Amino acid sequence: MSGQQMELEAMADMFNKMVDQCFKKCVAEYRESDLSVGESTCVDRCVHKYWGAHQKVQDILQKQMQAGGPSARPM
Amino acid sequence: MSGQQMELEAMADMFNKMVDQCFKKCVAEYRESDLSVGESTCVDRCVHKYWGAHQKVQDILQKQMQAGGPSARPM
Amino acid sequence: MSGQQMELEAMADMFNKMVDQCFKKCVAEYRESDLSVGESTCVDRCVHKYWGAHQKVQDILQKQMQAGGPSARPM
Amino acid sequence: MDQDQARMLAALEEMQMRDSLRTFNGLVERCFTDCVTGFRSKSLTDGEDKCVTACAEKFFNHARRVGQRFGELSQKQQEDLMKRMQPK
Amino acid sequence: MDQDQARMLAALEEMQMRDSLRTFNGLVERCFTDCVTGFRSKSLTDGEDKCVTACAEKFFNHARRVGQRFGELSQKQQEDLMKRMQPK
Amino acid sequence: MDQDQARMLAALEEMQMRDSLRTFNGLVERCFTDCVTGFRSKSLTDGEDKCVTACAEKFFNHARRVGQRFGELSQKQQEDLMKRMQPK
Repeated sequence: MSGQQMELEAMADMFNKMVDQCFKKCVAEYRESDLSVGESTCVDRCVHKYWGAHQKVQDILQKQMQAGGPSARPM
Repeated sequence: MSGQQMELEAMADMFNKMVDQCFKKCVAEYRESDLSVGESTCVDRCVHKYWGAHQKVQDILQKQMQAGGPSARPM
Repeated sequence: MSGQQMELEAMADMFNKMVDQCFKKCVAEYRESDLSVGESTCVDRCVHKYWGAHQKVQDILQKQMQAGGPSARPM
Repeated sequence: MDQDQARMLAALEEMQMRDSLRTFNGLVERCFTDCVTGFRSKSLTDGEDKCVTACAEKFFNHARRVGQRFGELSQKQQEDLMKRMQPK
Repeated sequence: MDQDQARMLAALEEMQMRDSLRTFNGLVERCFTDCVTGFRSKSLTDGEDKCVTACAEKFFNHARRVGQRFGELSQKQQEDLMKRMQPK
Repeated sequence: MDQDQARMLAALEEMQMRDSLRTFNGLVERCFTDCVTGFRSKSLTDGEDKCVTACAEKFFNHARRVGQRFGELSQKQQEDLMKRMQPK
């Protein structure tokens, strides 16, 4: 249960960071409250790229762990 | 109880962000440890404006909820 | 117990901020995955300086408390 | 629905609530950062007021869109996982 | 004072403590960011030392002032709420 | 090992796990910020892919090094504390 809850917290944290990053990268001005066509497309791609970067870093982490590298956290 | 606790956590988070934002916007250099008259005035106004922005965004959120718009969080 | 746990959380938070700050200050580009000699030296010094700043601010906080100054948090 | 499931659901609801409040506070900070740059008065100027309003509404639209895309990617990941788990 | 109130107070104290530690860590980060920019030595230089000291003291003064204004606004909000709740 | 110690250890493990996930998410954000700047496609370009890979690997190496230095400083602090506590 606790492990599942942490996974959910991490997912929520990742979602929040994604929202923030893609807003910074794709939404430039606030003259209108609707996203323009260009901004909408940018946001969609940004979400995909962020997801892709997240997957890639997970893969790298797993490789490093399998190579027996010590944890990045102090013991 | 739990709802009240969350309200308090949110308020504390908002306070911390306000402290940080107003420090960035109003305090420019560290030659002295006291706030100058100009910095003090700026900080007072910054707190009022941050509070005002917070209220305004709450109003907007309530309007959007009443209009039946779906939640900003994925379900 | 709870006080000890909070100390650990604060220490973990401080560690994370240190990791982030020193990465920003010392690691400039990503052509290679290994830290260069210059980057490694910079990181070591950065950690020492961050630790030193942390100690110094703790000392200042204690002095302010002993001087009877009111808490920085609203009551 | 047994006690474990009930507890899990309550924890989930609590977390979504916390997350919503965090997103909200982050939005206020973001829009304040971008819209409010002068401090000659205590009240938001007309320009700042309009900017914060548009920023907030735009952020909600943005977060909703991100949520939809995120949901699609999560679902696809779940489906891919199921396929790999399926016996041949 | 019953058990519920005692638990609530303990939770409040715990949260204020956590919040103070968070504010403290944020302050260290802020002052480090602004004051420490060279890494030719392990120790803080005289200039950095003075800068961090002034930054920290100034931040405490600042946070205290923000706290006072924040308290005033919170109190006013509570009073306004009471007035609206009051029977005519 | 009694119940209190067991509970303390479990809390510690939970916190280290949470902290690792937080560090991980922070790393993804950092590398995304620095490496991904164009949105003409949904997939990472070759250049972005390489940049994110190098950034992540470099961050792990960096975090490991920070962890080692941090551990040394923590240990030294503990030893200094012991010496001061020691009876003369």
